[in-house]
Amino acid sequence: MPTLWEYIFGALFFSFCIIGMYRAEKRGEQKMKTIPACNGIPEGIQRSVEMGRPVLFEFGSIALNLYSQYIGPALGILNEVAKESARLGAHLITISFDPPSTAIMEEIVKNNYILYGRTMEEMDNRYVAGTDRGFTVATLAILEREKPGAHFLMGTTSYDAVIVCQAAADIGAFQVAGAIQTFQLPVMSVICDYVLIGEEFAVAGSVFSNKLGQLGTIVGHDWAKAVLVGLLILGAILAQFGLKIVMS
Amino acid sequence: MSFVRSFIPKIVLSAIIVITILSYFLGIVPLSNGVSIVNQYVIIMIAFSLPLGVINLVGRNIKNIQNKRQDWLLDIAMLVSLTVMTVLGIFFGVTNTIYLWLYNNVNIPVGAMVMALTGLYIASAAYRSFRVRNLEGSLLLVSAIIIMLWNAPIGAALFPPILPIGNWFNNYPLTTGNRVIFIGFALGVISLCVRYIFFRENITGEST
Amino acid sequence: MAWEVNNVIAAILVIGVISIAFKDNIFFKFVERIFIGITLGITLTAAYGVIVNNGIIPILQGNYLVIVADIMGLLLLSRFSKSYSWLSRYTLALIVGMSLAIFTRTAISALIIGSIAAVVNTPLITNNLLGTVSNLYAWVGLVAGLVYFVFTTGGIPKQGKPIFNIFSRIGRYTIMIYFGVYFGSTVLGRETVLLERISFVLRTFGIIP
Amino acid sequence: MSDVIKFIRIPKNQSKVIYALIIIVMIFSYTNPILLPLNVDLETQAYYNTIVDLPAGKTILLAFAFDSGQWGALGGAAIATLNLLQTKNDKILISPFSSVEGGLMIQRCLGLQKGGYNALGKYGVDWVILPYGPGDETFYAAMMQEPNGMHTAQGNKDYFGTNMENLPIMDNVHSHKDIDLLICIGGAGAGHQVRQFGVPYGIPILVADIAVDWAELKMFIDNGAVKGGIKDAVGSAELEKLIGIPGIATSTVAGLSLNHLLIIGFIVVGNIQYLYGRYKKRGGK
Repeated sequence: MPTLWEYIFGALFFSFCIIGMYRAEKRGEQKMKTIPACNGIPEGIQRSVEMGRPVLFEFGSIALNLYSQYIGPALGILNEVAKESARLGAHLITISFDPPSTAIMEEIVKNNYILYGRTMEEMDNRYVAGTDRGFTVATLAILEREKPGAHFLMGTTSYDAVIVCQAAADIGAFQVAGAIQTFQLPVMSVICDYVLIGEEFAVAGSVFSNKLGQLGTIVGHDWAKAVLVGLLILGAILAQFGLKIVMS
Repeated sequence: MSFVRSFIPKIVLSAIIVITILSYFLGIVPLSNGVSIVNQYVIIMIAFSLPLGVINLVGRNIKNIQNKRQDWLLDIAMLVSLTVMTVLGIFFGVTNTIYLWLYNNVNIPVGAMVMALTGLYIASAAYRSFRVRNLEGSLLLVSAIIIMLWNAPIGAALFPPILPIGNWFNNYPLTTGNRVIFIGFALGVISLCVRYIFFRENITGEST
Repeated sequence: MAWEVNNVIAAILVIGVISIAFKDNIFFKFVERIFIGITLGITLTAAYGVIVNNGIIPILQGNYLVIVADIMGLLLLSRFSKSYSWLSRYTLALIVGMSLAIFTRTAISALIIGSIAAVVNTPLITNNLLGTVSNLYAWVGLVAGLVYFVFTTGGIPKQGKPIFNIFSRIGRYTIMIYFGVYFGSTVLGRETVLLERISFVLRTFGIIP
Repeated sequence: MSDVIKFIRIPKNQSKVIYALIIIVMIFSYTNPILLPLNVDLETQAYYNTIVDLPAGKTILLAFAFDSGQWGALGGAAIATLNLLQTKNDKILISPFSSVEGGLMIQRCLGLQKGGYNALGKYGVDWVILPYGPGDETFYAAMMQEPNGMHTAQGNKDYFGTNMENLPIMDNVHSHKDIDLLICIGGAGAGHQVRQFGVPYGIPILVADIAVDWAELKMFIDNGAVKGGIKDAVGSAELEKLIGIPGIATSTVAGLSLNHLLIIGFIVVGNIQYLYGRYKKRGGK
């Protein structure tokens, strides 16, 4: 059974996102802090096109049906990568190891290729292995043989991040990585050119879409954090006098 | 027609998220049971959808073989090992001796070595990336070295104060960073759910 | 133990995998193809088991709801047809929606309340210096980290105010220290796995007992 | 200064050199294990003291509950424990707990202990190997039961199928009353040992386990349910140090230490190169 605080935070934070959404649409504008890593994606694709090398996009060795909380935010980012690749005429390779990921990647790339008049034969969505370790080996093989100019690793929480990011750095690929969970963020931040850290990864898709409705929900993030910071300040003051906020 | 093609799937997505979340918060037991049953069915869906992946992979290999692309002989080796393993597994069962031999003497040792590659690549990452370029880079570097000395069995013997220092770094900076990322993580999935529920974002990312 | 046939074969394949770190070579390509083929065979065998035991037998025993799951799975195969590939959107919506929502509903308790409850009741000033420094780090680090991830300048924490910028910068530093500590702590686990694999190869060729 | 920098300048293909150095150092640490200084934890010391302080003539149940995948972490602890038990004249009952591979690990460790396979004394009189019984906790409970669980639960036979009547060591071993110490190598934390041996019968327990399960084991040690503990390869190396016989854990841990020092060395060299490059770019400022 959910606790009292779960109901309070749940109701507050969901409604903050909803209010922020309608507010932004009514006002017709929504200011956003620039996220440096978001500029990395067009830059990487541009570089690849100039060098005549492919662009590689992957979620990492995690499956869609088990980890949509990690892959969900990456769908908006893949949409941007597909749009830029279609627009600039890059050879975009997407790789996956579970059929739902293959299907959803193909759908997103197809929608954007149609938009920019690219043919279906130019699409290169690959199912490369059956297990996470097979996927890691297959990714290594692609990096070594097809030498992509840009490598985008979005969402993974698994050990393969160390291997594929460092192997891509060894072949000189431009890398933008991102994850919403902690596990591989340190390694990504040390190796890659740009990293979308936690919440940045969560909102990047909306920033790319530039739609007011999506940007408005990000205001909900900030109001929620304001509430939490207020709670922390209140808690610190009370704690100094030995009083406690009961929160199990 | 686009109503059925793209609008109804959005309704399905929105409804599933609302039902699953509300069943937890409102404690509607039959709804929760329904959600968990459907969740078990997802495993069945994945199994039925596997041909999508296998045909994608095998098709690519066959094209390589027909066009005699580089290493096409090895693509034949992959198709042979795939066929052998699948036929043995399905028609002779997972207790078949050859299946078990391949499982124990190829799948497990090679799989363990794939994970062990992290031991090599993390060292190169440490060398190439830790630079005292600026204050942030220096903080990253110093804290990493403290924890590595604290973890290395010889660390405490070489430099005894590393134990209390390492413990402090493992207790405060590590948990503080976790909390910051966790809160951002939770807010991220909440706003993503809101965008899906109110049709502001679509999983197939149409650029309309 | 040394020079056992099975282990020698496994050790040779292990050396094939290590070789990719140096240069792509025919030996690695062979190991890669065989390994991917075998792992996919294992996945197909497991999937066959699920299809028969969970997807077909229950139907024969009267659980007709399972037919819906079978059909939803087959809908993903619509990707092969140009005109009917939109059918797969229903299955994708179900998979993404279900997995995301099941996680999100408990995320508030596990991630938010779990993080805030650990810090909200800690007094910043204590009777000993180390306690005070530690509590201050935990509190300021968390608040500054949250301030660092503020995105909408039009939101409540007005960007540009000195206090806001100071906390945002402190937040950036605490995240960098966090990444350093986390990176340092993963090195031990990664190297232990590699050590075990190398000791396996050495033991197989009788170089060590 | 610049020739020194040039000397340590790593050629263009830097990663390949680093990978080679990592592998060479690891092989070196195994082929000639070197005794690096090592800090002995309290839990390892308690594990060692509990065995040393046990009076002669007692009966010890030594359980093997790990498989070949955990050999790197626990093989050293198993062999070091056998070497320590050689110095005692207690009765040793070796049992493959909760792992089909336990029997294989027992054979391997007996062969690698100091003095070889029969170093523990006369088989059937000083020590015996009991058969593997499936069922985890239900099997342990059956073994401990009065009046004769130690015989009936094992089918009255030892690991090799010999009848227990022909094994003098089993004459006065019948149930929990006759077990004076349980040592468990491996075993996923210590939960089932505490539940089946500690709480019901008060048998003192020692556990060696992998790093992943250390948090749970440490909790049992702190609340006294377990007397002492070995933490993965590092704890095994500490036990080898206490016994004075360096083994595979010492070389694994030496490999870990050298490896960590090597990576720290890489970081230092990388920064010297970087700062020297920046120094040259700014014309010696």
